[in-house]
Amino acid sequence: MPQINMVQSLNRSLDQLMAGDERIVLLGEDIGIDGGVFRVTDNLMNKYGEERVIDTPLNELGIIGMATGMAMYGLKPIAEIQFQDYIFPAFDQIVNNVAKVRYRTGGRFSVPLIIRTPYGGGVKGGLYHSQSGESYFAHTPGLTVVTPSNPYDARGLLVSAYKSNDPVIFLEPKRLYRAIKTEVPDELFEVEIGKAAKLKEGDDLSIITYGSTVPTVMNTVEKNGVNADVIDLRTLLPMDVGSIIETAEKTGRVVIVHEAPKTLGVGAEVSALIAERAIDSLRSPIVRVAGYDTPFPYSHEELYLPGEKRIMNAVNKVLAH
Amino acid sequence: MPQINMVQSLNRSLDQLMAGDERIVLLGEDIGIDGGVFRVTDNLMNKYGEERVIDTPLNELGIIGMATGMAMYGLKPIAEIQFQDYIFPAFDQIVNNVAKVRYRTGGRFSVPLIIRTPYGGGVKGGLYHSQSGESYFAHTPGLTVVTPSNPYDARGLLVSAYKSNDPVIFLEPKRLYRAIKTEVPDELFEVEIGKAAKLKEGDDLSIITYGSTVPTVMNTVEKNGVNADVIDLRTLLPMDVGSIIETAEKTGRVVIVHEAPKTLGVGAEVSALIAERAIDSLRSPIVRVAGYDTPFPYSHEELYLPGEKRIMNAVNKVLAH
Amino acid sequence: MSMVGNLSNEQALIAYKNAVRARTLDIKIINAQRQGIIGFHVPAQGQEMIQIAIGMMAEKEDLIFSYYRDLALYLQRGVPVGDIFDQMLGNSSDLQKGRQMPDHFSFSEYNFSTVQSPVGSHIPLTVGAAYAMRYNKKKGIVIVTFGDGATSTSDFHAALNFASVYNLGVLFICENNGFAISMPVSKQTKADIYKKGSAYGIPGKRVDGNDLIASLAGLQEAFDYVRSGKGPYLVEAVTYRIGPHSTSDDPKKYRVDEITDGSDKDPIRRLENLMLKMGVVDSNFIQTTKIEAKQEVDKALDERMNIPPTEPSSIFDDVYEKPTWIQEEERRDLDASD
Amino acid sequence: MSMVGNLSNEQALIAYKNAVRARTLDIKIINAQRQGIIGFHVPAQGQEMIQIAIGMMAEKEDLIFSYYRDLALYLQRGVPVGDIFDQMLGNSSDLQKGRQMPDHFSFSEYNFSTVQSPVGSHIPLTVGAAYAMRYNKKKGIVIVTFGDGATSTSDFHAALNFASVYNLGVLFICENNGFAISMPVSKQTKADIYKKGSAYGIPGKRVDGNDLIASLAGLQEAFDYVRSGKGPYLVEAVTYRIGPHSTSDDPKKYRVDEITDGSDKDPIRRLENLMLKMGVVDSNFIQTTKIEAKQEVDKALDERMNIPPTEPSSIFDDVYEKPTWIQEEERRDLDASD
Ligand SMILES: Cc1ncc(C[n+]2csc(CCOP(=O)(O)OP(=O)(O)O)c2C)c(N)n1
Ligand SMILES: Cc1ncc(C[n+]2csc(CCOP(=O)(O)OP(=O)(O)O)c2C)c(N)n1
Ligand SMILES: [Mg+2]
Ligand SMILES: [Mg+2]
Repeated sequence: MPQINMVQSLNRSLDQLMAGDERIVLLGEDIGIDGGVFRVTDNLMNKYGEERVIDTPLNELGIIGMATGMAMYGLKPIAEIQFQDYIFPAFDQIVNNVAKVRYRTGGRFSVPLIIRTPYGGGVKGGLYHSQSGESYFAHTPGLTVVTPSNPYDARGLLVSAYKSNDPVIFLEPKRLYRAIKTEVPDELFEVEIGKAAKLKEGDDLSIITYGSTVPTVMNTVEKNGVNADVIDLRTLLPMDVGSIIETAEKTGRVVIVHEAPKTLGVGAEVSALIAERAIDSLRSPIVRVAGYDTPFPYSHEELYLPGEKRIMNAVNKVLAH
Repeated sequence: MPQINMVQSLNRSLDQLMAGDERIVLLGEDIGIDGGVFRVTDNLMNKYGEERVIDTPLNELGIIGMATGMAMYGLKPIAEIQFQDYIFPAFDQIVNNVAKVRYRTGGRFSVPLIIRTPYGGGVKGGLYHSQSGESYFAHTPGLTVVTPSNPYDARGLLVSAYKSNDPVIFLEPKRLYRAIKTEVPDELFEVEIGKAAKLKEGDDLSIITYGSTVPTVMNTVEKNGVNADVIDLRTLLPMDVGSIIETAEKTGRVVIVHEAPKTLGVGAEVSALIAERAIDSLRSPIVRVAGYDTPFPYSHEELYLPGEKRIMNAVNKVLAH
Repeated sequence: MSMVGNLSNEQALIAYKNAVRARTLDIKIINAQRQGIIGFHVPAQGQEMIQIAIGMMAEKEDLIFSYYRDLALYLQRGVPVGDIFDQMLGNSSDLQKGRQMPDHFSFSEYNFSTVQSPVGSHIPLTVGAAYAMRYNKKKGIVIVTFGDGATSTSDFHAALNFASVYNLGVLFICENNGFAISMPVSKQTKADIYKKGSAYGIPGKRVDGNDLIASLAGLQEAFDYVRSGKGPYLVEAVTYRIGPHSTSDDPKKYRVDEITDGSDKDPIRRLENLMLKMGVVDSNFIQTTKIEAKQEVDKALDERMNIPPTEPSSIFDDVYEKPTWIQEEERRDLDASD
Repeated sequence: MSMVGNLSNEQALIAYKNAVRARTLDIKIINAQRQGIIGFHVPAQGQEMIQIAIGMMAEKEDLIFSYYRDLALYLQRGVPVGDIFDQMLGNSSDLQKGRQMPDHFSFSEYNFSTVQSPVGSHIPLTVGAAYAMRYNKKKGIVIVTFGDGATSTSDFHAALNFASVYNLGVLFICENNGFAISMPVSKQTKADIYKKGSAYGIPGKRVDGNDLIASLAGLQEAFDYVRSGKGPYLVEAVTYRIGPHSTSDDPKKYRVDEITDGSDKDPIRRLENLMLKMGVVDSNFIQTTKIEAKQEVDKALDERMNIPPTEPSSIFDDVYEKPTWIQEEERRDLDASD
């Protein structure tokens, strides 16, 4: 099997899904002739034509509104928002229509829509090309929120999102787009939504993370010989509460790592789930290592992002407790 | 002192603040001649004229964008969003401009803006007149988020929000608008932002809540003779971590009550703060009693809202542990 | 035989009957609201004629995205009064399972879409629906109604631009009833609404929405244009909201009523007078129509009021196709609190 | 003496010099970006003339909301090249403390507002700024620039409507450079941009933004209109983006360049040729101007490159006027991780 990166994995998966299902249409800014600013949709307009790969005017509300109408009336749209930072003009459509159409119609309508969008820092993008807004979506019932941390999961989660009849927010950690190559089978396969992955077994503590910070965590534990359970959540709504509680009960010590601001970041929910269900197993504080509670700065982004030092400080803190 | 309700308290406070500061302008839909659909701005257009009380076209992005420009250039705008459910069209302005202008300009500009908006259920308003979206704002650094639970705090917090040079999201629990009357001094006074209130001293457990569920909690503990510390957070960003930890350490048992959906509701952050800082004091799980993770239903809203039964189940659970 | 132009006497009679039924229903709902039987209502009084006209012009296969104030349109398109009451009561026969406030329907059997409260946010959906219809080579166009206030929303702007860029078959119809709650249209915009399409290369037309004949004539051109594949079209139907914005509103605070129920300017009265003058109906017929309408709505509400409410635990359904563990757990929590 | 119309020779010389400085600076930045000295750039090449014209027409007290591609406008309004470099390097002399990507300035000393990345989202702010100026009886108007793509945003729509409803002194100027990244304007909208104001009752005008004389003439009418208190006005300046959207973009994928740096259609070259023809300058002057510009920007970058970066812990400042306990605690966490 050849090794491919996440962009190639997504591109190939979109290509195969489109080949197999005429209902799939892509829409977004610069996704056509330009192939997307990160090249995830490269060459797909050439292959499937302008009717199925739709370059849109510059209005995210329009993109999501149009995609919602398509999804309600028989198509399977996959919308791209060029950067997650630019999804907010469509926030009303997402929160008030996409997430609520099935509910408000008593199931008469559904919105089987995938919204793909790159998120996170590490590309020197400053305030508006670096945000990690997953909490905004994971707090919204009706949405499903997933984020792959590697090319394999990118493919598997995209296929699962495609099979879902509910709207899926598909968050792509942009700094991992080309950072890692792995073997990815060329047949379509699924990575189940709602299931975390255990990336490493360990006894001393549990590190729970997802998306862009997964490689940082893995490198840190390997380099420092940390004997940790490492969990990659993969789905942020609904979270795999079983895996979270299992590892917390096993090790009794939990560190949560993510890039979004700490306050009400996804780590808050992970922590609260544990504090609600596994309190008697806890032998130390639950520590969150997260993006700082500031807008994402242009200078010093390497300090903003949770790195080895900060993760090890947390590991040592919970181990020493 | 006469007893007044929250609408009267807000109306009177706005009136007095406007009388004392010409920089204050109000803007929003139907706030002028109509006095606001909840009458919070009643009679103010009559008194201060159309230049200071501005009826706007139907576009929340426009309201917040305009208010932001006003705030950056010397005015003190107080914008009303008719229902918090309708704030999302302005979400990009709030997250990407209002919250970030000070930061991105290195402090060269600021946005001293108050955004008032009624939130929460209990008025048979269904999906789109009942939402409690505080988490969306409390996860956004740069914003300050407050919510009063009574006419006194409504006045004090409004005055503090007025004195702040940062943007404040001022969430008004609509079902408490006219439900409670209390004595409120007619001089302007402040309720400090970032400070919780302890509404009741107790030893067996702590109940932490805010806004619309405060009276429910108080009634429940009184009726059932629960020996609880009761904390009204009042500010949701930045939260009063000192008060939270103090009560958690004192009682060792915590129940959090709010109306927003549980997953990533403000309760998640409260729980995570405790699990991070007071783990050794905890003698039972931290239990959240919250709105369910569904859109807000029209039928059975009384079941959706956290009520006495559910609060007592949680109380009994943590006490029995 | 025809009353005026292409309008046959038979069509005119049906239109008139439906307008009367809609008005009667509206009044019935308001009374039921006052009695606490129904929670809320957004009256459609005054706007019946343009709504009836749309219903007459639309084909079965045309997809309609209506808004919350389109009662006459539903009736003209065949929706039974009972189904409307079920929704307004939120009972267990409500097709939407009691999830939404009154007036927020989703009568998909009659090729209506779904009504939401955030003003204007259905408009961009029409672009996608029209795209899907063309993509799947389905017959029909998409029709969307909305108020004058909605033309200020971002959704309106995005939708008109996208519909134009992709040359889609969407007929945008603004029911300009003069007010967005308390805001007169003169404070909503300084432009004529029907000209707003010019920002997108979309033609527009203003019609007298209080006159059935004028509405039909004006709509004809718009429907022809859109049906022929030329792209989207914007109609401004000038009408008037008789009465309050909703049962929570008191219009006395902000306006003097210009048209009142049953007055000479009332659009239903105008049609009535025309039909009388042309001898298409007599006062006996009018009398009977009104009585029958009253009987119909009285009977329907009586029937529907007795239908039990939805199951409490059903509030956890339809968040997703299948509830996640979160909804399942919360359902158990609810059961434990019963 | 005057070159054409009201344009004096002296003004023309300054305009030409600033255009050359802007072009030279732009090229310098791109080279610095290739060498890893500067992180990113959005070139303004090709758009200098309309920007210079705006700078010439604007009074000091006029407030300008520029966008990320307005390099020549800053220079014409007096911003020193060094300050621009400080921002682009994000060093400790950067007035914004290194918080934003290159090209996102806030030169308030020169009465500029603040630049953000989300396209169009500065436009509604102009409404509030203009309102505040009128409210406080300040002199001056508000000028806002943005691209053709920005006219599709919801922000554009809201801003034009609000500005019109309150009859505010906002001059909206679209720098239509033909593309929004890869999207040609023909796919962005089917209407002429300068006509988009008609949806709001706002007059509009198209000017040749690649020609200084035409730009000045066209802008005159617009400025006069707005200054006289008649309300907002929309200008579409037709220009052309020479080169890529940004240093991350490869335009070969989606277009054939129609105007290139230094070619006969290059707007700076056009001015140069005109001035030569009219004898206002000779080739010697042109030579010297270019050399001086090169020297200026080379020297400025050399100087500014040596300025140390901002303090790491400063990333916690300016979230609020005073950091909350959260930022203070996180600042200690950062120190502990150093
Ligand atoms: C986005 C949004 N903002 C505010 C409201 C509150 N609201 C409900 S109806 C309405 C006025 C709508 O006026 P118009 O579009 O003219 O329709 P009409 O009610 O007159 O038929 C307003 C402001 C809302 N529902 N949605
Ligand atoms: C809301 C938003 N969506 C998408 C983007 C990504 N983006 C940056 S610039 C740009 C094109 C802007 O085109 P135009 O307005 O014509 O200005 P130009 O860059 O051509 O000067 C896009 C899509 C963004 N910055 N903001
Ligand atoms: Mg109206
Ligand atoms: Mg452009």
